[in-house]
Amino acid sequence: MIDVFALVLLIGGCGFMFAGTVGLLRLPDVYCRLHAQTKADNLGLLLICAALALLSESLLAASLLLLIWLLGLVASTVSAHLIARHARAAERVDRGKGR
Amino acid sequence: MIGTLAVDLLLVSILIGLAWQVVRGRVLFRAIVFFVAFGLIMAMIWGRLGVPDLALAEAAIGAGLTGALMLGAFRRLVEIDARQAVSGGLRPSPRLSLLLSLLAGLLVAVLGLAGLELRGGSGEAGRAALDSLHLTGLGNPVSAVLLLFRGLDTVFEMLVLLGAFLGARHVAERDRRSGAAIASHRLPMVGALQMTVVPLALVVALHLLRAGANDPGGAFQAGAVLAAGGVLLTLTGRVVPQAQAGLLTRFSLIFGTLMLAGSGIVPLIYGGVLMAPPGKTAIYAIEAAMMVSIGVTLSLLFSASAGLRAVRS
Amino acid sequence: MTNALAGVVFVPMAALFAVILLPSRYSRAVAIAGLLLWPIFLIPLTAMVRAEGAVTLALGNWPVPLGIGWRVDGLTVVTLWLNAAVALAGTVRAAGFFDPERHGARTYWPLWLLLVTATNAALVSADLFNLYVGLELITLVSVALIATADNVPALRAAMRYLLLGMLGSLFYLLGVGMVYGQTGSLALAVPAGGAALDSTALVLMLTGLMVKAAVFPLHVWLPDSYGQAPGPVGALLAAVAGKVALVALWRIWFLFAPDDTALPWLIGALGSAAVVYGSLAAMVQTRLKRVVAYSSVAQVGFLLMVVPLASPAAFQGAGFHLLVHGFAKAAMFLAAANILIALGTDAVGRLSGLDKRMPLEAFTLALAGVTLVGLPPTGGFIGKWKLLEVAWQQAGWAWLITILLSGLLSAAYVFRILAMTCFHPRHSGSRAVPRKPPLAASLAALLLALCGVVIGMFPGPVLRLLALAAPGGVS
Amino acid sequence: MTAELYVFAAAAVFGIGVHGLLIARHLMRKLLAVNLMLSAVFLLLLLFSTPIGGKPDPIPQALVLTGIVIAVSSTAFALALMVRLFRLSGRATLPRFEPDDD
Repeated sequence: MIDVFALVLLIGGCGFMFAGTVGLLRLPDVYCRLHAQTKADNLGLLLICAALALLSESLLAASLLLLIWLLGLVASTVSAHLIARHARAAERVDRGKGR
Repeated sequence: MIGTLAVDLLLVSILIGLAWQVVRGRVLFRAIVFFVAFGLIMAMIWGRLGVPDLALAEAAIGAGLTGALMLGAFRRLVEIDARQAVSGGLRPSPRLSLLLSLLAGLLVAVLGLAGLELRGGSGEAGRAALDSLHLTGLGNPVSAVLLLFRGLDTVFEMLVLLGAFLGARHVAERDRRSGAAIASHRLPMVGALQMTVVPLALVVALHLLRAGANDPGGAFQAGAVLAAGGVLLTLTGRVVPQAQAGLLTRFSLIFGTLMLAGSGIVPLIYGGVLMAPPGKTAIYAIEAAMMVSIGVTLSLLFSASAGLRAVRS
Repeated sequence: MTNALAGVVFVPMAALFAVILLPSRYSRAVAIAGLLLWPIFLIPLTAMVRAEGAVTLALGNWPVPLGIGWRVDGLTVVTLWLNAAVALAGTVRAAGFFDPERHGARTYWPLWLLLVTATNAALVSADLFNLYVGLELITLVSVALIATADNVPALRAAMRYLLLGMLGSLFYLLGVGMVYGQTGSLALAVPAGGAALDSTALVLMLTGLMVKAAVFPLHVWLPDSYGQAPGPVGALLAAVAGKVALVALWRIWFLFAPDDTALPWLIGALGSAAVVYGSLAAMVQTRLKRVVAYSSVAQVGFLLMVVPLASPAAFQGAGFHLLVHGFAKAAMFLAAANILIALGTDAVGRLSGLDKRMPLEAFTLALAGVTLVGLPPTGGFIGKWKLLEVAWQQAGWAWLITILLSGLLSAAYVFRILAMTCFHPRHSGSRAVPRKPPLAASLAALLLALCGVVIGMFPGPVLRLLALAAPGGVS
Repeated sequence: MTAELYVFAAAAVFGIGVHGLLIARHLMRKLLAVNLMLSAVFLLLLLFSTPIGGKPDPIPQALVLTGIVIAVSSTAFALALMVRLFRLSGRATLPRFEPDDD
């Protein structure tokens, strides 16, 4: 029963990851790509971590997986923020040049 | 069986594809990023081959720190002269070099297969290491080899790191950058990142250090994680490069080597054996000292400076 | 015995730590103290080797395939003495010019001591992988020391050296991996059971070492590196640190050489080519330091003759030549660097009248030059004579011709310099020496050159030591 | 089977590294290429040893770990050298090798 549930979560996680990657490759500009990448991947990572936590044998392993997800969250949030910030600044510079 | 083969094939093809991108990608910056990805795939391959110690080292040192060092150097080039920094990319029409590299690849393939044929040796030293493991009090044979059986290698490996730092410092010394790093640690998001990641890096490093005695991990991996924290602090301008190093910094550069070599020499005073194995507590102390040295040296290598000073926020 | 051996490696290392920790005004004094202290440990070691032959030690008492072994034989002792002398002379020379408050003193002295430590450690190591780590350290520190010259040609030379050195170690490491796979041991000793080593692994290791030892045609990094390095650095690299890879090559060859291949011929041919190419190139160089650097290419080729001539007597001769050449070459580098600083140039064409302007340097160049050529009574004669004898006995005519050629060609480039410095009518330039080197700096070079001559007059003890160093220990 | 597969992977990466070394002018590219070759050699180093009791031999693991640290040290120093060279000469490339350039 748990196995089936975990499998569903895994497949769902992979689906979100896949969607995020497609978004990264196909969407038109930086902001959209960031949007797709971070949101979809965070969810995908959560589902995969959850699936692995269900399959794991100890509480320690499960909490480590939670930690992994949280770290992923921190990393993607900050990097998305910084990239967006940089893109905005670059835009402003470009506009200032009268482009 | 088919499943693992599929995983192997997938890893290998990604590895080769990334290597190709590192070499042939048009944009230098991207080539570096691809190299980091290459390192991560290498780490997965080490894991796949059943050597988690190397997986950790590759991820932390081979991919993480080498990548950070390369990106840092790249940024410095761009700061000096953005246009020249990326000029002189690839030679055009590399037909001859393709042929040569094909030959080199074939040669290595033949060598590699010959090497596979040759093995079947007993692995005498490896067997001896596993047999003597119980004498050391350690559970991880790789740590035992690094610290005890082949401790002298590790002493000189630490000296290589020190030499690289001294050399880098010497050439960078007359090269004080004009602008300091952007103090991005004042941005709320980056500040929050620091508050989370730096303490966590410390915790992870200590965990790796403690685990190294019996499980995958050890001073090198821990030191690299510690250095990652140092790199983050440097990048965000939380610490700034200094032209002169205080006694504490200089001491931490050699702390690990001093402890490792010192523990090897001290027995001589009592008429003992050179590089005799220390007790388990001493091993932890030595490893901790090595972690500090590795972390400090790698952080300083990244900032290419003699020392670092914290900036009050 | 353990104490003496430990002192050889760990005393320079301790001096290195002290230099890093103490305030920089003590750096020079501590460096000199360390370099005076460690040779003291060489005295009992030498006595022991003379009494007992090769001395071995298993570190940590781990039985050898598991742990790392050290091994000291006559050749090691001789090379260690050479390292002691050249490092000390180089230190005196550097200290004479070095302003301790100058930028870089904080890094120069530690690097210098690191080079001495690494050289000693690599020389006593009897383990293939430990040797790799030692050679990597030597390469890295050598490159760092060359880069201390801090100008574009020096940095380019350093970069080229580093890249090629990394490639060389790649091959060596691959060979070591094969050896371990085959024998399960990394010891630099005949594999248990006497099984022959796979020749692929041997060739890989030799290739790597040939890059590091600058064997023609893998020498391309050498002339620029040695030519651009600061004087003492060039001296130590050319005399000892750069020769460690060659010594390792000898040892590996004599331990693992296959019986019936064309390999010795090939290596001998490379050596002959190096002798001819290096000497000819030395003849046409316009700068003194580069003449000396190209002469190193030729001398490495000459020292390779021991591979095809494989015999204890040839080994003895080559070891002797290594020592004498080290003295002469270091002396020439130091003298050339003194001239460069004093006159602001070391262009060969500007050296006329040097015997009047800088008599000590001119004398040093003459003595060292004659030693390199191999004229009696200098030490250069004895090594060459030994090798000639062996070549004659073995009817190795090709090698005989190479050895003779080596003498003749080196005479050509040495006498070109001497003719310019001593016999060339002084051109209108004044006698003035813009920046006279300190007396200690001149004497350091002269003493090294004298060592090369004196050893030729009293070769007995050294030859006896080297006779104990029968190839790789299998006498 | 797995070992052979990874030997081929190492050979391919090594060949690509050689290719990179030959076609690259920028020193950073050359360093990247050398690092690829080093990775290939490390992989082979482990593959050349015989597993003991089903587990990889610890000795080559330690050797590779040492090798990785040496590689990162050399790379770090080479990068510093490159930056200094760039500062002084304005080029991050080495001129074509000329034996007699002064």
